[in-house]
Amino acid sequence: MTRYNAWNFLRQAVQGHRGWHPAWGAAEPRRHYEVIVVGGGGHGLATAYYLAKKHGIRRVAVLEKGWIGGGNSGRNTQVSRSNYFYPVSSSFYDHSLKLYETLGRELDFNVMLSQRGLIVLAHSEHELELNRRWANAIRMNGVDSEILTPARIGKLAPAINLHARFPIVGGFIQRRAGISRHDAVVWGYARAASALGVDIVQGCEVTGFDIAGGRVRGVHTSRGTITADRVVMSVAGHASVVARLAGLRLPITTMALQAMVTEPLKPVLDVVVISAAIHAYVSQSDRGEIVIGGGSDVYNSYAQKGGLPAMHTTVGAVLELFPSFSRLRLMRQWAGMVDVTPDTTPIMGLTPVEGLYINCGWGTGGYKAIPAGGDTMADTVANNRPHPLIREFGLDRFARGALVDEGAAAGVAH
Amino acid sequence: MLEIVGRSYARITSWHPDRVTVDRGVCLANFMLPAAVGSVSGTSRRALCIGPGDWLLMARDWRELEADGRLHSEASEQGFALADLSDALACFGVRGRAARDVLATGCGLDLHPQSLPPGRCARTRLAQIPVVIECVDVEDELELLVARSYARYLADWLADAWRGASGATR
Amino acid sequence: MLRIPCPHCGVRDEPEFVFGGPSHVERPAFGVSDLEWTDYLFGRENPKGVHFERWLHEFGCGRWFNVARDTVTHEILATYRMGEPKPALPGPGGPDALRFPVVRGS
Amino acid sequence: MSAHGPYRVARGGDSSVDAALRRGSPLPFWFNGSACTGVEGDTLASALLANGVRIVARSFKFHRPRGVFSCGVEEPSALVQWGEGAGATPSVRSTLIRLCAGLDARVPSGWPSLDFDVGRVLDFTSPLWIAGFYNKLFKWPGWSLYEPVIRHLAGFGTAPTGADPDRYETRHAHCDVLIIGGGAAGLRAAWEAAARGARTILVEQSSQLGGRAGWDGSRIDGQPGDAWVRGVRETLARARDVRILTDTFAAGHYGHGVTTLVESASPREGARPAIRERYWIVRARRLVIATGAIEQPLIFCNNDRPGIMLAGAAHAYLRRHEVAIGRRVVVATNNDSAYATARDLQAAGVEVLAIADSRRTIDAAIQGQMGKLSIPVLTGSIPVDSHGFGALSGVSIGRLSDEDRRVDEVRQFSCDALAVSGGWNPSLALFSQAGGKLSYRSESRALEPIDSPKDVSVVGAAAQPHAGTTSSGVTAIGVRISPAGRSDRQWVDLRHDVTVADLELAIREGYSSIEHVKRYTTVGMANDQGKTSNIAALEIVARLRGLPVAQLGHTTPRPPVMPVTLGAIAGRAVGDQFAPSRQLPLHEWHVAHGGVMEDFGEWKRPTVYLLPGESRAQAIAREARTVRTAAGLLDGSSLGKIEVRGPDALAFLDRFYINNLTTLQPGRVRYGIMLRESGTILDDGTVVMLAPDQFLVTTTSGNAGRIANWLQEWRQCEWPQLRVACTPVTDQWAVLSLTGPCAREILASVPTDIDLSPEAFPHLGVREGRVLGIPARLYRVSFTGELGYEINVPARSAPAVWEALWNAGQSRGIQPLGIDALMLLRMEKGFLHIGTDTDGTTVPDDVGWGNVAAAKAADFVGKRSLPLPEHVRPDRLQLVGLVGATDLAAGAHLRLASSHAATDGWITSAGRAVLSGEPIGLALLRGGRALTGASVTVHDEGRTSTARIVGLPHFDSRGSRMHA
Ligand SMILES: Cc1cc2nc3c(=O)[nH]c(=O)nc-3n(C[C@H](O)[C@H](O)[C@H](O)COP(=O)(O)OP(=O)(O)OC[C@H]3O[C@@H](n4cnc5c(N)ncnc54)[C@H](O)[C@@H]3O)c2cc1C
Ligand SMILES: NC(=O)c1ccc[n+]([C@@H]2O[C@H](COP(=O)([O-])OP(=O)(O)OC[C@H]3O[C@@H](n4cnc5c(N)ncnc54)[C@H](O)[C@@H]3O)[C@@H](O)[C@H]2O)c1
Ligand SMILES: Cc1cc2nc3c(=O)[nH]c(=O)nc-3n(C[C@H](O)[C@H](O)[C@H](O)COP(=O)(O)O)c2cc1C
Ligand SMILES: [Zn+2]
Repeated sequence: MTRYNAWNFLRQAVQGHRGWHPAWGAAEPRRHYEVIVVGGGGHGLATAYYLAKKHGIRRVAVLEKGWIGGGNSGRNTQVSRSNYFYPVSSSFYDHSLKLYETLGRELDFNVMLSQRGLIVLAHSEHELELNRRWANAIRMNGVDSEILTPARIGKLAPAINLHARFPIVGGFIQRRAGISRHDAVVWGYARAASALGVDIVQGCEVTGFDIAGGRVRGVHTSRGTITADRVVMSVAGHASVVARLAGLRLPITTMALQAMVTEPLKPVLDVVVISAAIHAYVSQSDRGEIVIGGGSDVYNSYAQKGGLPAMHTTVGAVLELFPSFSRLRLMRQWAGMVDVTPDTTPIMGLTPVEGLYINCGWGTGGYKAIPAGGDTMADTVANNRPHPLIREFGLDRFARGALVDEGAAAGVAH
Repeated sequence: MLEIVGRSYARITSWHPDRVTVDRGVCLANFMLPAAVGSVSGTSRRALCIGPGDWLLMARDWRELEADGRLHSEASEQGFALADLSDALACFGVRGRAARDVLATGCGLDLHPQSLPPGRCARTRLAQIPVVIECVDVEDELELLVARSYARYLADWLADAWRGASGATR
Repeated sequence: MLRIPCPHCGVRDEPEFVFGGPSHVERPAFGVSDLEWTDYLFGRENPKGVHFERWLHEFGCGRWFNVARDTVTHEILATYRMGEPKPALPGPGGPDALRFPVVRGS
Repeated sequence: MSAHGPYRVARGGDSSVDAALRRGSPLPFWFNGSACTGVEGDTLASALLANGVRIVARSFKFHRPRGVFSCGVEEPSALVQWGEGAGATPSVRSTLIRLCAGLDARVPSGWPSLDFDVGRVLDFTSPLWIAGFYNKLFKWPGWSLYEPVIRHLAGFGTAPTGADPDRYETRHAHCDVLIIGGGAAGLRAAWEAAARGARTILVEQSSQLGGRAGWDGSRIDGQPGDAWVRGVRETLARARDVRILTDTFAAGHYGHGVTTLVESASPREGARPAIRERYWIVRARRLVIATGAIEQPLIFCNNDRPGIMLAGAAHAYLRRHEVAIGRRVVVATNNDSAYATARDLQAAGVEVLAIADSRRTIDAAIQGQMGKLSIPVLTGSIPVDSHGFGALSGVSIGRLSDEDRRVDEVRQFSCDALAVSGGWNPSLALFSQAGGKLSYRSESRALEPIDSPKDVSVVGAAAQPHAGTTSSGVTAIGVRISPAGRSDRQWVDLRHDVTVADLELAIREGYSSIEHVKRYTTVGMANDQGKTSNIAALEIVARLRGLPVAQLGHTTPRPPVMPVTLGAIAGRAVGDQFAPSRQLPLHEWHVAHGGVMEDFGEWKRPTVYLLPGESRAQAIAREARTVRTAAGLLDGSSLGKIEVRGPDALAFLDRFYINNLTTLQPGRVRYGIMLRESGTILDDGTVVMLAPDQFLVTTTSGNAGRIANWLQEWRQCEWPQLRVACTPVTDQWAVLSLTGPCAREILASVPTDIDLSPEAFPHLGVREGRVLGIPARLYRVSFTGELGYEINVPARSAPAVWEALWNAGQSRGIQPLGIDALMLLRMEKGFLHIGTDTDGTTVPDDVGWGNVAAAKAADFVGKRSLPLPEHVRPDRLQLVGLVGATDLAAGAHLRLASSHAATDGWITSAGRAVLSGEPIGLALLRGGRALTGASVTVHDEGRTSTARIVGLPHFDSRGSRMHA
């Protein structure tokens, strides 16, 4: 692997960039692996990477039915934050953000993490109190947060309209939060995993599991049967479909969540802005598009396209916050299939089938969790017990009623 | 656009599970309650079917509506809940050739006279709020019934919509 | 945008309706185990294909009713009143997809 | 040539040209600060070409000079910005701007000037800006160092600086047939639909119907194209239920027959249009796609120079605007369509030096025609390079050999324009969004429709891109990519400056799926969404991977087809109309008396009434004190109210509340709590029993609609056998809440037939009667802890009753009560506020209602969830009272002395005790009920203080005041 640095880059530039190697090997699946990871999204690839890197398990394959990153990891709005309400969430997501902070160098791939700060807006006194509760919770969890007056918000985001139909009465900021480049995260993990010997098999759909005596023995795929000692399901929107192949019924609803971008412009917005009350979040990408997200369509959908009403609500909300964006033009809209749990907290860990592990339920907010998701899943698989950070995220919590209801507590989930 | 004031309204809802969908019309205190959702019976004292087993009644005043208490007694005898909504609803008349076009700036219902001819009504969504639209006597005459607390919002919305109707894009 | 044929009002736009989740889910008797009860609360079929679900025509007749919808194409294969049985649907992705043996996770 | 620009030609070709042009009315305009003149009917692009302005833009990465490349939506280069301040509009395609006098267009790139841009140095370091360079670089010391520079270099144009001065509107529509595209094919479809009497809408994005047939000189049904178009237009204008929308483009298809359109006003000098853009949402039974095709470029070295233009565009500028794209022109093509361009240019007096055609054989008739015009045809030839520092000064044409893999025999032509045609690709984005499938066909080198969904059809050039132009015999389209020259100088995506070398690198590095290629190189991701680059990219990637093109699939043509103004999408739902608002029956009174009206969901409610010179905190304290000492009057009309009637009404309601309702008597009211099935608290409110079969349920203001739906859901779906009807009556009844020790005296001094004595009308009693002669329902309930009456009167009578109470109360010190003071009073009394003292995880026991729920034998919604292990843990968060050493703030967190947890709970409500001024609050605290008397540390924004845990309520624990 040629390292990515200025020296190598210049050398290549002089030679017309002809000497670069494939970022990841194009692999034909082998007959057997120690671990098979189903799903080549960020979580699956990161799991494979950490298995190889931290646990020395290198006979690992990532099976992706399409192209890696073609799921939600390649279609999200790139927001990373760790301002969660409950300590169990907060410590997990802050672990993730910390991994993000050094990820570019760790993977030798610039993921363009931009810790530009993220503001959560409050539109009423009541919401402000909830924000204060939330912001204080974050601090108690050892994560940075700062309550803002409307004037401060106006300074940080001059284009914002404080006197909207639902006026902005305050908010809070997590300064370490921000955005990074989603495709780069996917490719960076793939390249680093591949360099450690992981097979990345694209165009390989898992169609069934080989389960005998309550233990997983392998998977059936569109490219034949592959045996494995352990299997991780990391398929986000398809979690219910794939889990059902193993006889499991999940507490998951798959919905379409859309996002959109305007035509690119010169910098006008230097922070990420979220309004939970009117369902919109906005940032500007490094290429200059205004990246807009909102609420999901609230019914089951595997369509990978969003509905018109949700788009209208979102655009309306963005213009309430930023009236000067009215003359900008929408360039593209798309959607992903998000795997929503009843408590908006992920499902990670062991399953009733021995050797089969699950990582799903990220809903609208699992991009920020990719490094920690991969790290803790790899550890869980290697040691066959949940990593301490994800003990509360197990599938078994539902039967106990032990929900970690971030949505109910904080009212936001991205 | 004008607000029509002074009328009395009531809502009649069947509490019978088997009558939730009433197949034939019902007669209460001389009100013919039509069975089909969207149909209207009567003229100034009239009944609008807004759902299965669910009607809005209106009349010039409460006495006319109530028919000397007959409505109340006949309703409870036959298994219908009667609620006085005279103070709960506001009514706007929207008239003229542009009426349907004005409403079409905020309502996804098919407002073509074929679909909403005189003597028909529809409960639907206009300007993000629930309304009952009724085409009264002639094609160009529509009435909107809306919860009173929204009246001011809807009046402003309609006024603004009319302003837009006078200016085409070109 | 979904255009949903309400059994009482005819075809209307999606924003007139409220989605109510899967239909034909039976509420278990009070005495069931925690596992069965929480499966009723949280377990979801979430099929890729035909989904039987209920909707409320909030901005219209105020009725809840059933819809059979393909979750991939959003094609609405049937709507029927509350209390009526599931219709038989032709073609792949129909009831077959739901005949899969369901083992509950814990 | 003419005064309207040096490149304006005499009326060219035959007289059938429907030139949009009316000579004689010159229009002065500004381009980048220089004065120019065009004529009516011009687009900005045609006027610039007429004026000989060649360089109209600088490219995104390399700052290379660029010229007008097309004449339509596909334009990748000639984007401008116009307007200033709040009215600024970035990234407008100059090919779509209808010229008007005084237009001031600017190109926000190029420094010091567009013609001489120092940024051009980047072009000479182009290998540094290869695809994905940012992934390989800038990791040290950190991206944050480089990011501002990269951000600054990227992007194009500047955002407006204020609220949009223009107005937009939504328009809903329904039809039987919606036809997209007003060319010959679309017109014919509209004509047929109209003849069948169908409700028809025809949409054309340009200002003129007819499409290419309107000007290209073709004949339809034996008539000249433009005459045929006029005829059909007139027929359609007479038809009933046919709507023709020009200047309107179809933006996206959203399933279930729903298509969105954007109709634009034409710009007029000075004046703002009444509506700038109208956003149509059309529901159509049938969709006809007649969107035509978009011409594709040829790929060769330096194929991006100003002066190189699509041949069809060159033809259109000539025939529609009487503008020649140059004086000495070379034409290069891989299909028949460009020959008409050559022919008409020649006829207009432009020197056509040669036509290069990448096919080895061409149609004999065309060959003959060109021979007659003495235009040399170089078959089997393709441009390999272009020359010139700024604009084009020459091209090199090479002869293809070795099965198009090499060129030999390169010839130079010195020319000022090159018209290129790489064949036509159908515009099928809408078709694809409507569920249609596309596949690459090698004969046409285009993505063609292969599988139409029912109710969608494709006609005209959109179905068969080359049908109209390929006359006979030769149907295949020749190669469009030159095999010679440096790949890093061959542009694929002009807008994003993506070259063949970028694609090569992507494939070399294993980004081999076309989706990876797109994301790695950003080909097709710019403003034009690859309208002139996606097809070439597919072909190049297929060649590099050694696969048939069709096997690669294609990227997804997402909405919108062309960028849509955000304001148009929002329509009028901005500002006050962003969301509906509801007014209380006494709205005016509140405003007139200093009420600060704030948002509570859709409702506007008075939070506090400010007296002159008073702070908010002072006012709240004053109002609250008045309630404890005299009386306050509150407009509680927004409370949700649902009438529940029928023989089974009581049984029905009993299934929702954790309280046992079966013991409720007529004339009594009871407070109750409702749960979700998961056992968490959904809402609270009162149940009023008016008669054995008649109840009134109240809900919190924000939840009224949700609870009404909730009741209906259970009624209709789960318990259809129950005989009960629910009717929302929130708006019928105003609720005037009179509360305080003087409440009875005040009410008694207003004429009423109700016996108010405590014996006749005790706490939690309900009486119907008359107040001021108005029929009223009175409930003795209290949310403040004081004696209280909720006086329910029909909404229209509310002002009269309110005034009467107000006047009657004057002598006793009555004051209006706002929500904030109410919240303080109820907090002091330990009454719950759902959503403040509870969240989506709170179960009844957490807030002290566990025993009530446990005592109820009958089933109710949520009951089965209460004994789940998690819900009975002793260390759950429990509601307690707090007394602070200093002021407490809602949202502060708590930590117990011995605790290792990050947090042990938080303050849900806080304030100062109304009479004593002591800091008090309510909190959810881990295992809190067992800790009365202990102290906790309070953490708020890094500051800490202490508080003591106390039992509830803080005030009048015996309840004697409200029972008074
Ligand atoms: C519009 C949008 C905006 C979002 N914004 C944010 C945000 O701002 N911040 C944030 O943190 N999160 C955000 N998210 C959520 C985030 O994108 C996801 O939670 C995250 O990407 C999930 O990663 P994953 O690896 O689990 O899933 P994915 O990236 O979806 O990967 C799953 C993969 O599994 C593959 N697969 C499925 N079935 C099979 C099979 N049978 N065999 C083989 N492979 C299979 C799929 O093809 C897919 O590639 C957003 C999501 C969307 C849709
Ligand atoms: N079909 C016929 O009857 C017939 C007969 C003889 C010749 N022809 C020739 O065939 C050729 C093709 O005709 P055609 O009508 O298919 O194509 P065309 O290019 O002439 O017309 C397509 C029209 O669709 C419009 N359009 C494209 N996308 C749009 C969108 N998203 N929204 C709104 N409008 C959009 C374009 O502005 C254009 O006017 C022409 O040269 C014509 O002369 C056709
Ligand atoms: C943060 C972000 C920025 C994007 N910016 C662009 C863009 O500038 N141009 C573009 O065409 N698409 C952009 N996209 C959208 C992608 O083209 C694409 O729509 C998305 O990855 C979903 O894939 P699909 O549309 O092919 O299904 C962006 C996507 C994301 C997540
Ligand atoms: Zn209905």
